[in-house]
Amino acid sequence: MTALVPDERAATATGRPAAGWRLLLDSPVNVVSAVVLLVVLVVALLGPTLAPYPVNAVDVPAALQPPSGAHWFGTDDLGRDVLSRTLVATRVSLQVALVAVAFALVVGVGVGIVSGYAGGWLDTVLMRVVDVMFAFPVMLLALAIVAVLGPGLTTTQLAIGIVYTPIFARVARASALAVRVEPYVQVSRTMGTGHALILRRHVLPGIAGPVIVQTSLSIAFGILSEAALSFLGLGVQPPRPSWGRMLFDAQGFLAQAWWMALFPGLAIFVSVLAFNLLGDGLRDVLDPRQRSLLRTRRLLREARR
Amino acid sequence: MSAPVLAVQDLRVSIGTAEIVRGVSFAVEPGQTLGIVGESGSGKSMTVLAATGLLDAPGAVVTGSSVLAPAPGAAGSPAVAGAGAGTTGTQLVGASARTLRRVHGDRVGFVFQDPSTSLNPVLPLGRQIGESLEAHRGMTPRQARTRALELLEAVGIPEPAARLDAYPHQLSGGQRQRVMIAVALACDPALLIADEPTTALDVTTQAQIVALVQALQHDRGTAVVWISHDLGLIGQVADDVTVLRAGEQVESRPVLDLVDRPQHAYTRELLAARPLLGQSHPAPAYPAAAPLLTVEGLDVRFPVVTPTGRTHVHAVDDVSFTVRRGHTLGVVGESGSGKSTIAHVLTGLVAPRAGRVDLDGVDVLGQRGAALKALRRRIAMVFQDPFSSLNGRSTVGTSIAEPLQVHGLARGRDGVRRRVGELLELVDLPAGWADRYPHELSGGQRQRVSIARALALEPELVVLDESTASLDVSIQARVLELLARLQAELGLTYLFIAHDLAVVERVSHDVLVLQRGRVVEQGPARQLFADPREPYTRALLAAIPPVRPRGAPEPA
Amino acid sequence: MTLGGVARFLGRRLLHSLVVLLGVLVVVFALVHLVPGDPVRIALGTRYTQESYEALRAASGLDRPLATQFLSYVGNALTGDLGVSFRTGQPVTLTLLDRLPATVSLAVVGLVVALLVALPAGIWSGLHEGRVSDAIVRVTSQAGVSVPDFWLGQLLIVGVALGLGLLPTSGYAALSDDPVQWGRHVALPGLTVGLVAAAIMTRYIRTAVLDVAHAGHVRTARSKGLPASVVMRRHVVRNALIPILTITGIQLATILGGVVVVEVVFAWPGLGRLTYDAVASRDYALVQGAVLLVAVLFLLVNLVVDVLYSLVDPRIRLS
Amino acid sequence: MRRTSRPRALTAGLAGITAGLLLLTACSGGGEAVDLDGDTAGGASGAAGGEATGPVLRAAIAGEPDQLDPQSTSSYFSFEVLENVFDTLVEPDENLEMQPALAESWETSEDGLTWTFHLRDGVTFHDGSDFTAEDVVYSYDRIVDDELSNAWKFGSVTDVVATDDSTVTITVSAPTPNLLSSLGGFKGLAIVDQANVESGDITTKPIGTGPFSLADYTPGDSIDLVANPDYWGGAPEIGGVHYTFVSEGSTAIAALQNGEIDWTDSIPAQQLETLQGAEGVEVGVTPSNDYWYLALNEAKAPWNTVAARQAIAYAIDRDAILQAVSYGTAAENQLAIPQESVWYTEYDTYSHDEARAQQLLAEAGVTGGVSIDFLATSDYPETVTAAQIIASDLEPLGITVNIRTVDFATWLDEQNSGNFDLLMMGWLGNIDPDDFYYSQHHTDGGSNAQGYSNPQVDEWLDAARTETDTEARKELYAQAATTIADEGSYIYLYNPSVIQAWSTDLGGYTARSDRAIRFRDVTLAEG
Repeated sequence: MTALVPDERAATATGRPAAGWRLLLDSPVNVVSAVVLLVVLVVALLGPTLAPYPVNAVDVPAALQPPSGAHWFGTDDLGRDVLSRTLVATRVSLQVALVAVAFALVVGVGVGIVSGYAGGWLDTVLMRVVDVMFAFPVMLLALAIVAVLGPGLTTTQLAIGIVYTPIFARVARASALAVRVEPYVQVSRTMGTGHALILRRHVLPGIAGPVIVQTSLSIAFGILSEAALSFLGLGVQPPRPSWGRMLFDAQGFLAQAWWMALFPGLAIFVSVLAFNLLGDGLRDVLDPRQRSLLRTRRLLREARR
Repeated sequence: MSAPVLAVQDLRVSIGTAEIVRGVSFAVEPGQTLGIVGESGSGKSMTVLAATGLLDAPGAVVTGSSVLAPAPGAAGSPAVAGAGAGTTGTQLVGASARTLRRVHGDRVGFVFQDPSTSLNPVLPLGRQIGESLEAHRGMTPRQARTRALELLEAVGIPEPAARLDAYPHQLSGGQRQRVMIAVALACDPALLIADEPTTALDVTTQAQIVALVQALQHDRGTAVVWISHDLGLIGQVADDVTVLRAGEQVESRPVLDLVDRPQHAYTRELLAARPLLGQSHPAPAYPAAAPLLTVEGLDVRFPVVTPTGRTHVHAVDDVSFTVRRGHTLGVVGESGSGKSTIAHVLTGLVAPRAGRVDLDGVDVLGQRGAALKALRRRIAMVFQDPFSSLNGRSTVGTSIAEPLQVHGLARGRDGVRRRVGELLELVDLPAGWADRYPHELSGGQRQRVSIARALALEPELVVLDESTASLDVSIQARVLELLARLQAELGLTYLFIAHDLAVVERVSHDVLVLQRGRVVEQGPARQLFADPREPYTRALLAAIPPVRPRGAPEPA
Repeated sequence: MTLGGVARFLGRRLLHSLVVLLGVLVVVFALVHLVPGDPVRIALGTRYTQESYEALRAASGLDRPLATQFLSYVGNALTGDLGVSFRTGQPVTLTLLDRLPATVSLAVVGLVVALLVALPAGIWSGLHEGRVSDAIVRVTSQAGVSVPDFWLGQLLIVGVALGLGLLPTSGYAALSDDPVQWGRHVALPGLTVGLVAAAIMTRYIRTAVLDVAHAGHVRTARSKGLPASVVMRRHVVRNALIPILTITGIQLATILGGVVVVEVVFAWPGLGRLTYDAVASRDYALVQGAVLLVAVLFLLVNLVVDVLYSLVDPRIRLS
Repeated sequence: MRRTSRPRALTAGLAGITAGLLLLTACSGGGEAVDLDGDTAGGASGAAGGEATGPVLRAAIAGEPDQLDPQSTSSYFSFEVLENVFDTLVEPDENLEMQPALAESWETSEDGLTWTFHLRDGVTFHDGSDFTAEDVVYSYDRIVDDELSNAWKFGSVTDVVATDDSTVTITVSAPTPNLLSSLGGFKGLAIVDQANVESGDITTKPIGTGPFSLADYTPGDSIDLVANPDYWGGAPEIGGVHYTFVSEGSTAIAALQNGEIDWTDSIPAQQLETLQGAEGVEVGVTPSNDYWYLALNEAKAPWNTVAARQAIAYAIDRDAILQAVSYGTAAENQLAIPQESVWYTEYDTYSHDEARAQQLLAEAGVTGGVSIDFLATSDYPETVTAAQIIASDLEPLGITVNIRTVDFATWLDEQNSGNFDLLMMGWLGNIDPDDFYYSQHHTDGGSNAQGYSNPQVDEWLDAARTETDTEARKELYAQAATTIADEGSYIYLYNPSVIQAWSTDLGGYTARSDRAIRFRDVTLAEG
């Protein structure tokens, strides 16, 4: 097999190349999304204390008031402060997304690695199961699961978790397959290194990049799915505030109270966008081809300075 | 000395602060071939692409001058200030996209390295050839099609009429490169740029392409700039040679002067490092050594899944050979000959359909469990690509230490560190580099780490699968010396797999020639190289560029 | 044009789809049987006697072993009989087919809107990588992906329908009956579905075009001095069409499944809303039927994409 | 919950709950489903009607009927249509007094055990067949034998006999002053045509004796009625009615304002004031005789004590609930029967008094830290809204309310199995005081899910059932009602209003408190 001439890759003999995270913060977009994410996380943690009004305090005479000095986001049909409820809802929306994605990550990546690394009939069987799961559109499958197990927080987490498992399985399998054929893994096998060590030292770090990117994107879509399920009245149940549920309640008041719909939707949009942008940023840093591109751009910028 | 087709003066290319090309000048006359040779990272491709205005690297700044001679009898092309004496050619450096478009394809043709990606997979070949004719010669599609047919014939494509409507995936690598040449020469350009055109091809196909280009050049008087890393090939095709190193022009001389009286030390080193047939042989090994490895009737078949169904590839077909302890068996063959598959069977990566493999009395294929693990210690393997045979995320020390941990060959953390240090020094690398990461080392240094890792197993047999093929000629020479020293000191037995016969001759005591999975010929290296019995072996040997350029007579 | 190549390719894809369909049937069948509590009792609500309980249980065959139930379910499903809705007493298949035109028309309108936006934007930004216009397209498409479609629907209702009073806030008119009214009613939901889908597709199309633009044969095309438009049209876009085709197929299938929330916001009487109401009223036969129908549509769309794929890509047509 | 066979009355009673409850569909769009076009098997050409002659009234209702068989459907949307297609023996007028309909006159025997109805002659079904006493017997026997949702109304009926073609005698086991309101209260006991039932066409092509006959029914899209020229009460003025299903309030309002429809009741309370000012539109808001209540599960401590229940009654902020749920359109009422009814009794003991509530809780031995499982249902958004208000009202008393929102079928299961602490629901379609109180508060009343038992109240209710003198009967119900409210068996909240709006071109139409939608006497000016 004639060898291709190694392309003009100058072996940089001195110093480690710019570390991943420094490259990440190069682009302003990533910085902004990281800051927004930080804010969202802080609000999720300290939500209740930040809220100017008690979340479930009903004050019907003060219902449906537009945004004002007292109520920055106005009040809803029961007179509750929309700003406070949006802040407190951050926690539940994030919690559902994180738990669901964690479930999908563990199960999905487990399945993906086993079928990608082991291969053979196990791979075909697992992948057929994944294909079946993919045949069901995300929303409908989640709906069906919630219908069977009843609405509520735990079932929503489980439904979203189940629905996102196949995506992780495919990402993990694809990268595991790619890593398995890498010479440095084959050398380990020829040296008699056990599967456990190969998986731990070579396969897992090898698939870390794509899986991290997928995690960030899935959290974004997890938030969207929770909001959608709650919007359909099947996710988080009242009086516990959740963005989706607030939009569901706002549906009847679109004519009179636009603010009931605008602000919770905005909160969903901002947090989902932040996770999406970070996902993209991570992809650029973790994908070798993109990383060298970023490094040359960094060189160019230093040249111009 | 007629007027040059392309005259390049003090060409410089820089990206940001890094200056890739540092002042290169050359010229090429009609009917002449200029060879540009340099190792990886020398900037040879970038130089030519910058000179012809095809460079699209982001942020690249090109300075200097590159003037292309006007077409004979063409209307006065824009007068170029400061061009060569009296010539009114086209200045390509800094030219507008429109000017470059008028010149590309019409006055300058290009052939690139990788035939599998250079042609549009969804466009019939006839259209791809005819395109530049329609753009530059204003031909109608029908006229362009007939011209394309003639071109296909000219480049030696079998039944050209049927091939007009075929697609690239229906041709072999060599045929695709021939179509590339047809594309480049469609408008009968004055200059042909060939950027490593044969590097991706087998030796025999490479020879045919070289012959084709020379014939076409002879008929059409085209000037050719041939870029390659292979000094031997350049010696065969070029009239004049420019040697580049790290973007600098080291030497530019007619080819014979260069080979016989190299001025620059680097050129001398390149020439010396070139493995040439009949020049060097391995140190003699103990002739009566007992056979270490015996392989009988080895047969391997691979299932291949294509979009349209499953087919089988018969990779190894009834191969038998033996390797004596302390000796090196060279395994030679073109791509697809099954030489790597044999290596994978020996190291347990692939399970054969049939055949027996015996390592000093142990049945290699029959072992299970602990015995299998012990066997793995006795056969080590070094892969081809230095960049992917080391895990980028682990330090050099960790990689070398892995076999030590797996087989418990060193006690405790410092025991391992000490052993790793010893192994690094064994392959002429400083022990301190154990904490470095692979991307901090050059290709040659990484290959030495791979060898150190293989030696950590204290193996008896080392399988080297194209281990030096990816290295530059100079570095390859030093690694081969290291292997020879290790064989002498440690009495190692090598199975050396390669496609470069000169390299095989230099290291092998015995040689095995493979073609499409079957053994063509096998025997002591000296006798096989001196008097090859099989026609295929003879063809392989003939395809290697001669030591002396164009068979010129020996200097006085 | 060897038919052999295409036939084998499609044969394999068809077999694959059938295996997946069987899997889908198993999952859908299991759905009902996972219901906590007894589906019969839930079906009857509370006004029943012991005798009518037993009668319905026998009639619906719930007392037979699971395997036979599954086989009869599959048998019936293949003949188009998906059982009877507990709530309305109507055959499920009828109700589903009743609602199919609304969802399909909304999905198609959504896809058309998506293509009209995503194709030019995706291709343009793919061809002008790194430029300002590319950055703008990337950020807006990124934003589009992050917008919850039901929220976008509500904003459109507040802004366009209520604010400008241009279009109806909800409701439906069948295309066959009254095209003008259909057009007015499908505008806002179609836009909602289309814009979100456009954002997703723009990103994929941009990557597809980028990958092709960096391919070797594009450099060859440029080396022939061809006009930029020819290089773009014949060498970049034409190759990018194949991945774009796949993206469009997947997106149509995703829209079909994902319109639930948009249909709820606009009271659009499609499959999504039907499923939502069925879930809200525990009408399991209907939920089962709807999920199965959409999954089958999903597979059909993928199969059609494969057929187009084999026609467009010579590497399959002539392998 | 294992089902054991129970006396017919109780089983019938159970059926009653569903009928009663399901009729109540809050007009703010409960579980509605707008369907779409597509001519399916259901589409039928009108049996008797052809093209409507004269103007067609376009009415938009909030949801699609699940089926058109009056005796087995329990969806209010169905009755909005069937009101104009079928007749009952007798029917209520504007102030819910029973007037002759298919029965021209009737008399009861001395002992009140036999009722003889003299039927109107010359009445024909829409398919031309004659209406006879046999049809009445068939209709009622079908309800009882098939155990349809209104079978419980025949609880005290022992026999229904057609003595001759135009006379029907009904014998009862005990005097039942509310027999007339049971037989004619709503079209659930309509007189149907045997052939139409047995052919199964009744669910999609019903045939009645009413002012309009069914012309066309395209599921998911619309239902068309056409005037019945030979109607016994005189042919209707208008040519026909075109029902469409519009669940989205803002769409219905917009359609009414720009003249696309003539009448609608799909109006969310919060969008009412946008209509009030609009020109060319008339709004009808009349209190209905439905009522909404809270009930505490007396099987669970501390709610088995009166003091604890009264504490809750004082703790809740009725005005807030009323405003949030009905935007001021409902009438507050601490008893069940609305002011407009002749059986109304004045009662306003409770008020929003946190201190009193605290004191009563202490009296009941509740030291705080109590949690309440509030059973709400997503099918009726009022329950979810009120629950959140009550949760915030009870919090200062140290009571945490966990709101459980389930679909209606599960809600019924949970209620009947006593799996709740506090629930909110509404009753509808009650005309006679016995409908309001007996089944809900009598110790062995079929709908006594809260487990209230007071022998004195039982005595009053049993006596009132057979008391023929109206004044005495009124007195008995007043005593029973006030005791029920005092002891907190139900904490009554309000009577919701019927909210409808129609174009000024529509004449002679009034919104009725029993929610019946009658178009037979209306006129429609050519728009």
